[in-house]
Amino acid sequence: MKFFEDIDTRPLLLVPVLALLAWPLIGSGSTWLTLTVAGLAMGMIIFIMASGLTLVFGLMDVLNFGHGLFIALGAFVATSVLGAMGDWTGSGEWWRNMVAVLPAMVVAMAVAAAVGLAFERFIVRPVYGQHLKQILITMGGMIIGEELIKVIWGPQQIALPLPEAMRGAVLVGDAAIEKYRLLAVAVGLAVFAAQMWVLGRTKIGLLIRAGVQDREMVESLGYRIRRLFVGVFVVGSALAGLGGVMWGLYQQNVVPQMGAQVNVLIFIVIIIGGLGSTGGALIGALLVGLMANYTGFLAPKLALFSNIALMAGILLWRPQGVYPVANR
Amino acid sequence: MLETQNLTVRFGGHVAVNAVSCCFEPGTLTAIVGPNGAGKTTYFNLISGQLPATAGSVQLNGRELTGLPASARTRAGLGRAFQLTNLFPNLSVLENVRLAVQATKDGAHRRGLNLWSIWSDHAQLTNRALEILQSVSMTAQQDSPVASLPHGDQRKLEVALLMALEPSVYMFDEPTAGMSHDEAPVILNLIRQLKKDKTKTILLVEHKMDVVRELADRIIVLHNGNLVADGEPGEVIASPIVQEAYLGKAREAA
Amino acid sequence: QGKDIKIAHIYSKTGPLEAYGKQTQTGLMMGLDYATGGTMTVGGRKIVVIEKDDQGKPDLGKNLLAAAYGDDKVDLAVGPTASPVALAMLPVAEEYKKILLVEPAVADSITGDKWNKYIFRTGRNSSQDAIANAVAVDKDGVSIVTMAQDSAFGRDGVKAFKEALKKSKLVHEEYLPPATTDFTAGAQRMIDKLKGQPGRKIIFIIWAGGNPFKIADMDLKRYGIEIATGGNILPAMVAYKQFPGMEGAAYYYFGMPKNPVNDAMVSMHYTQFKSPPDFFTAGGFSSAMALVTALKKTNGDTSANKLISAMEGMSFDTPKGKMTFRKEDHQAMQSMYHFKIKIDPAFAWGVPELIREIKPEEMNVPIRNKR
Amino acid sequence: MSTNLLTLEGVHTHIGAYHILHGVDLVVPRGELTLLLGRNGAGKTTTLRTIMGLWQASQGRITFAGEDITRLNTPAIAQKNIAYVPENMGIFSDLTVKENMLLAARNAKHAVQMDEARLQWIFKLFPPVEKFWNHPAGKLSGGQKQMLAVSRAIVEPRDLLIIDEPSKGLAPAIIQNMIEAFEQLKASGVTILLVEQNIHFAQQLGDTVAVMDNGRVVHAGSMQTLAEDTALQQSLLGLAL
Amino acid sequence: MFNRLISNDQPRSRLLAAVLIVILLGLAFAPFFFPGVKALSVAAKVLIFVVLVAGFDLLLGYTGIVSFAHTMFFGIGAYGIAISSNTWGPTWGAIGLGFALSLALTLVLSLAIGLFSLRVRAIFFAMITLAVAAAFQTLASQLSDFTGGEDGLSFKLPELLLPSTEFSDEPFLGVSLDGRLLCYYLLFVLAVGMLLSLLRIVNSPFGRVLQAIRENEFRAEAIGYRVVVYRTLSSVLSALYACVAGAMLALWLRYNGPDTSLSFEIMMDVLLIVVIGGMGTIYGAAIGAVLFLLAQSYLQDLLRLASEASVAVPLLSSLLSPDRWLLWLGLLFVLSVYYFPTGVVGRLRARAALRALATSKQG
Ligand SMILES: Nc1ncnc2c1ncn2[C@@H]1O[C@H](COP(=O)(O)OP(=O)(O)OP(=O)(O)O)[C@@H](O)[C@H]1O
Ligand SMILES: Nc1ncnc2c1ncn2[C@@H]1O[C@H](COP(=O)(O)OP(=O)(O)OP(=O)(O)O)[C@@H](O)[C@H]1O
Ligand SMILES: [Mg+2]
Ligand SMILES: [Mg+2]
Repeated sequence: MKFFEDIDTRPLLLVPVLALLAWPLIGSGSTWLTLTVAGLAMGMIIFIMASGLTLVFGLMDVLNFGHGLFIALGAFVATSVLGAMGDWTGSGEWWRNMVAVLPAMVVAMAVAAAVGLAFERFIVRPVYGQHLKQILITMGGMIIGEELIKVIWGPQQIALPLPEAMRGAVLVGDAAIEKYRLLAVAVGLAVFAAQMWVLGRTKIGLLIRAGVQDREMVESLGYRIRRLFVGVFVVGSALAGLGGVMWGLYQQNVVPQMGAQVNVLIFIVIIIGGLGSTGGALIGALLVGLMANYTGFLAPKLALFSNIALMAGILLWRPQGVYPVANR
Repeated sequence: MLETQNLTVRFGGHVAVNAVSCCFEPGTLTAIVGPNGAGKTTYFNLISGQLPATAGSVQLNGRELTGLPASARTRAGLGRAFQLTNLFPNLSVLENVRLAVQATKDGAHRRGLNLWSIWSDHAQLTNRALEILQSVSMTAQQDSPVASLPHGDQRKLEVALLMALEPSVYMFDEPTAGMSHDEAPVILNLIRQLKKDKTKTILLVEHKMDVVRELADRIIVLHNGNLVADGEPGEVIASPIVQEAYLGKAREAA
Repeated sequence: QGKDIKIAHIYSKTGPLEAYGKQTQTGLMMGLDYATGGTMTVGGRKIVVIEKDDQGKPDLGKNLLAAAYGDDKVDLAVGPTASPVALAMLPVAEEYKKILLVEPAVADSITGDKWNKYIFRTGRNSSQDAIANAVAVDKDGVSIVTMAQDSAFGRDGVKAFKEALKKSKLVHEEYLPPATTDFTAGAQRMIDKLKGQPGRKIIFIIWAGGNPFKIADMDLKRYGIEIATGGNILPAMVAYKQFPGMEGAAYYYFGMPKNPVNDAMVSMHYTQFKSPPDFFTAGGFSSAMALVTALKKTNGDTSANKLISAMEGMSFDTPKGKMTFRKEDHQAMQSMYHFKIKIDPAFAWGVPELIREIKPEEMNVPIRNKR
Repeated sequence: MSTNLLTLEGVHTHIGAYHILHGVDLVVPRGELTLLLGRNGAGKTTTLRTIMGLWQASQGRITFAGEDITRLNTPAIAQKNIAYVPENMGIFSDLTVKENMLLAARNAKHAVQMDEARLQWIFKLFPPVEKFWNHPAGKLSGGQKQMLAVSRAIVEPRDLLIIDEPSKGLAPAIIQNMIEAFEQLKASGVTILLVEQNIHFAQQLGDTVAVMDNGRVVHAGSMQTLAEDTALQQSLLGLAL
Repeated sequence: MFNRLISNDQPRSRLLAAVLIVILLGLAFAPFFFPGVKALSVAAKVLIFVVLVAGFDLLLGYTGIVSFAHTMFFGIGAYGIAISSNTWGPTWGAIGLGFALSLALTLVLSLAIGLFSLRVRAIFFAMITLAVAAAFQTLASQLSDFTGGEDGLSFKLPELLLPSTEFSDEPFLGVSLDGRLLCYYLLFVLAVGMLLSLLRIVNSPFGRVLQAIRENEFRAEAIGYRVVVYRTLSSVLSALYACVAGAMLALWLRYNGPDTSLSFEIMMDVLLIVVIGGMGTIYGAAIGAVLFLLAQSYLQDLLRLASEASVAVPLLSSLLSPDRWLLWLGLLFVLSVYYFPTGVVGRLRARAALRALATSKQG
């Protein structure tokens, strides 16, 4: 397939190389395995949260500082949905738990999408193409949204207990691999595959990138770019909602500020990825996840700065991220 | 005297300018012609420093310019007008020109690094800018923001900026493209005037053969990045390579 | 006299600690109501509470306190929610020579090296928390690893905890960045340290925000490792449901103290909100009790010197039983509660069952101000 | 059906506070090539943009194939099977040449669905389009970009081509190709509205001519009439053909 | 004469001139017009933010660089005073030394960042500064032995600036003449001086080049301006302004902590003030700072009144609750982008220009 021929494979090696470099430093094989699997899974959760932002930021060139809002929203919706399905989450059977989690995901995505629709209309639309104003107005939107979450759900933290069957770990020798992380990997891969398919096999990705550069020209070619932009924004918001559910279940509790808390992290991920490349964002997320675990184990003091150091290192190697998308 | 030696640039596998060695004497106008994509603009980019060369060197009056940034080359006396208009869109027409005047040797003392004087105290700069606008008959638009100018006027302003720099080498890249038939002569007159002052080196990229024929003292031809012909206008235009590769069937029309 | 007694309550009405601050305010108002027998007057003077929102920002809190003393002419102030805010406020009380009753900010240094004589605190300090927990888990043959935030709060807590341990063995101190969300690496280190140890193995957690209990998902049971921690607000104790049998020491849980003041508060709270009072409600209530007791002693006189001499060494009733302001550093000495988590389907959270009340006398809380 | 594919009646256009078009009347006969001439700033580009709905006419009426399109938005107008080449070429510089072409081919979902025969015809007219097929379009030379812009407009058959100064920056040989292309297109029944400064080009192609000045059409007629009347040329264009 | 003082940068709108004069007088006589601790704090904060924001405008409005690291320098300035007073005691020497050290650190860091800014794309640069600023804030709260960590540092100043120093027993016009008043006027003089000097800079030939770089960096380089040099200089200058503003903050508060001078929230406030006031105008900094800080400081009081008036309407009253003041602040962010695309200054100037056009047409 042509698609694979064009791929620059060097960034793909980053993840295994990092993992292998860490092995001798960590020493014990089982510890290494625990850390590596946990880091990769954490990367997947981060990727799900960031994937919507790569779409919106990378393709539409919208610096959406309000992305975290949709993450928080998704998580809060999940508390309500799962709270109403206590029987299903409390049961120890896999299928009953999944039946509870699936609607939570669907409803969270739907709510995030609906709010995204309004957000695009009232917050983002007037400022396409103007980064600075995007920053301000989406920050405003984020603040408003966070306050509204407090009005609806209250300012305190809400527990989001993980369904019974997803708790605990699978033991591989001496290494403990949490079950929930395995689920996260599955969901993350599904999101990744879907995005790659839509962007790689259809004209949508091209149209959006073209629309960012010269909106008038795309319209002159007969495409309703506005609708497409709305669509992408809505999808991006829905993905953030899904990310919120995953993140909330991981944390097992949610607070209104959670969106703001992950904002910087997901921006770092998509910068490493090259602003707008789905594959890049995945690599970025996995690297961030691994790096956090390895430094957390080897030198916890430095863990705080591991993301920044990682980003600086990557940008020194490739100043436009691992997969540069556009000259913006 | 401007000289390029073996000037080469490669983009991946594609050699856009291939070992071009050429000298340009003061007092002559050299026209550079060649098919689209022959490497004319790229050659200019290499000379004026917008692109780093893969190999080769650029010298002005014996001074080595290779490796210097574009701004330093401009200060050394290389002036350039761009093919695709490239101005300060939200500043006024006058301010555009004034900035170029300010960048000259006797601009605002030390070329704009003057933090503590007030710009409007430098009246001579404004006056000089107005003079230049006069010469391209654009004084009426002096306060309009550039973004609102029609295409043709933007092209004229592009030339005005070059004039304001007062370089010793003038490089024009299709200065009259998209200019109407009563506007183009204004620019062509300016170039003629420059020619009269026998100390300026002038390089002109132009596709309009009537213009080339009238103005050029010498023509060089680029083709696929190679310098393929160099000499008297009449001779070069008559050469088979120009007739076929460049003019094609347009022979009769031109 | 007849002039109103003005009290400023400066707390996080908004900001990350909004939920805590609101509990304090509820408790304060209920406490004033209870302590004055519903009259809201002491010594013939009416008590008026002015609320101010510090948003969790130290500079703002500092300005608000100055404005409260200077512009609103309050007689004394209560608050704030967060320790950094409290620390920024301390010099203001000294400048204006008026009382600041700290509740519920916990940092040791508030009644430690940053203290001045206008500062009193009804809330517990970090040391009290840590020492109580040490008393609760300290047994022969126990190996302990501490896990705390790498911040002043975490390090102070561990230090006090460590000093109070008498019998058990402290194997390792793990400090993690306060913003940690993935605890795998830290947990792995702690597992490595503990798994070879004989006897009972405990990870003691001092943490605020986040969810450090996730480490249980790494199947600590296979090495027989247990988790211990202090009390928390009810929503946070939902996570305790996963740890039946977990032990620790709490500042307050509504079901634990047995005294009339607590009974009154619990029933007042149920009537008003149809829910039990929480951690910080009790704190607010206690501060109200302290204020009214002191004002009764001075017969409504609010001059700082009178109040200070009335309050130093003063004992007063609170939902947590009797508290006493220690003369040296004005810290309220109070009971803590050794608990064990029990699962009760009637409650959304893990219910801490009282094992025993740790009386103030049992805790040797160091005096850290250089008075 | 009327013989005029496109008509403008008394069209006024404002850009911000500026009044640019002062009642433009223009007819574009079906199947012919109509030239719009005029000096810089006369309002040619503004007229084209107003037709495409990129600027709204504040007054007047624009009809295409008998239908009023004055108030339609740009995509709707383009979907009437109209192609537009703007003055600044509108190249998507981050996309490759192929991707640029693919976007212009509205009916094709993938690159392979583009009409192969038509592509070959374009490649022959404008060889660089083929040569740089997989290169980012932003890296093309000025003239190559111009070729790409025109290629995009003709990648699929359209009823009306609206083109703003296609010849600027093109080498003579290519201009010749373009003239041929337009002739072939015309022969296949396509109507063309062209703004052009290159008078040789204009002369060889134009069926009808409209000359603009100051936001109005000041002369309209056949190319032939203009070509024969030197006095008229002088007064309208400031030159003799 | 006056014209030269403002570097010939006239307000170009009579209303704007009037507003500026009102602000100047209001700040000059704030202690007398608006007595009270809170009012004076707000006025002092306006002074500090005028310097902070005007410096940022040099970078953003004039040079077109979006940086989120501005508060980092603000923090450095504030920590300079805080740490030095804390370690060496409340002496003028300590303050001077702390200030000098923080300026030096600012210079080095901003130089590094400025040089870096040319290596990467504008948007990457913005995001990188965001991360760097976040890292710096973390660092400040980690180095608790030095910076006091999350708790920050409360410190003392030389006697002269303390509220307890009374210069006269008699209050003057009802205001007691104490060290706090002196401190306020110190800030006032500093702020006015800094603002005038900045006006001078942006109206110099240098300032014009910055605008050219903002408009078209490529062309600015092509006509002979070394863009790297100008950008770096601009980012260094702007950082120094922020550093001074930080020092002013520390002097006024006698406290500093990570939340107070380094938080991302402040960065957002600064951005918003620039936009409300009008980018690339310097005067906008003053107007924006006044508007924003008044809104921020009194919004809760205002909402309290509003929610009391609307108790009858349940949902509205919960939205109008003073606890939800941030909601309205967020709305302010959104609305100011909607209705002031060119800021207050831009709006007033456009209005004046239209009027002039109308009268010149008539005349
Ligand atoms: N940055 C670049 N990367 C890759 N290829 C480039 C780059 N710049 C120019 N080229 C290629 O180099 C060749 C020469 O381009 P150049 O712009 O110099 O042509 P030109 O002679 O000026 O043509 P025209 O007459 O159309 O302006 C073209 O084929 C172009 O695609
Ligand atoms: N964005 C704008 N804002 C204000 N005025 C504008 C704007 N665009 C164009 N104009 C004005 O409209 C008039 C007509 O411009 P237009 O671009 O239509 O001319 P044109 O005939 O295409 O000229 P050219 O041959 O130079 O391309 C000019 O006077 C121009 O200044
Ligand atoms: Mg060229
Ligand atoms: Mg035009």
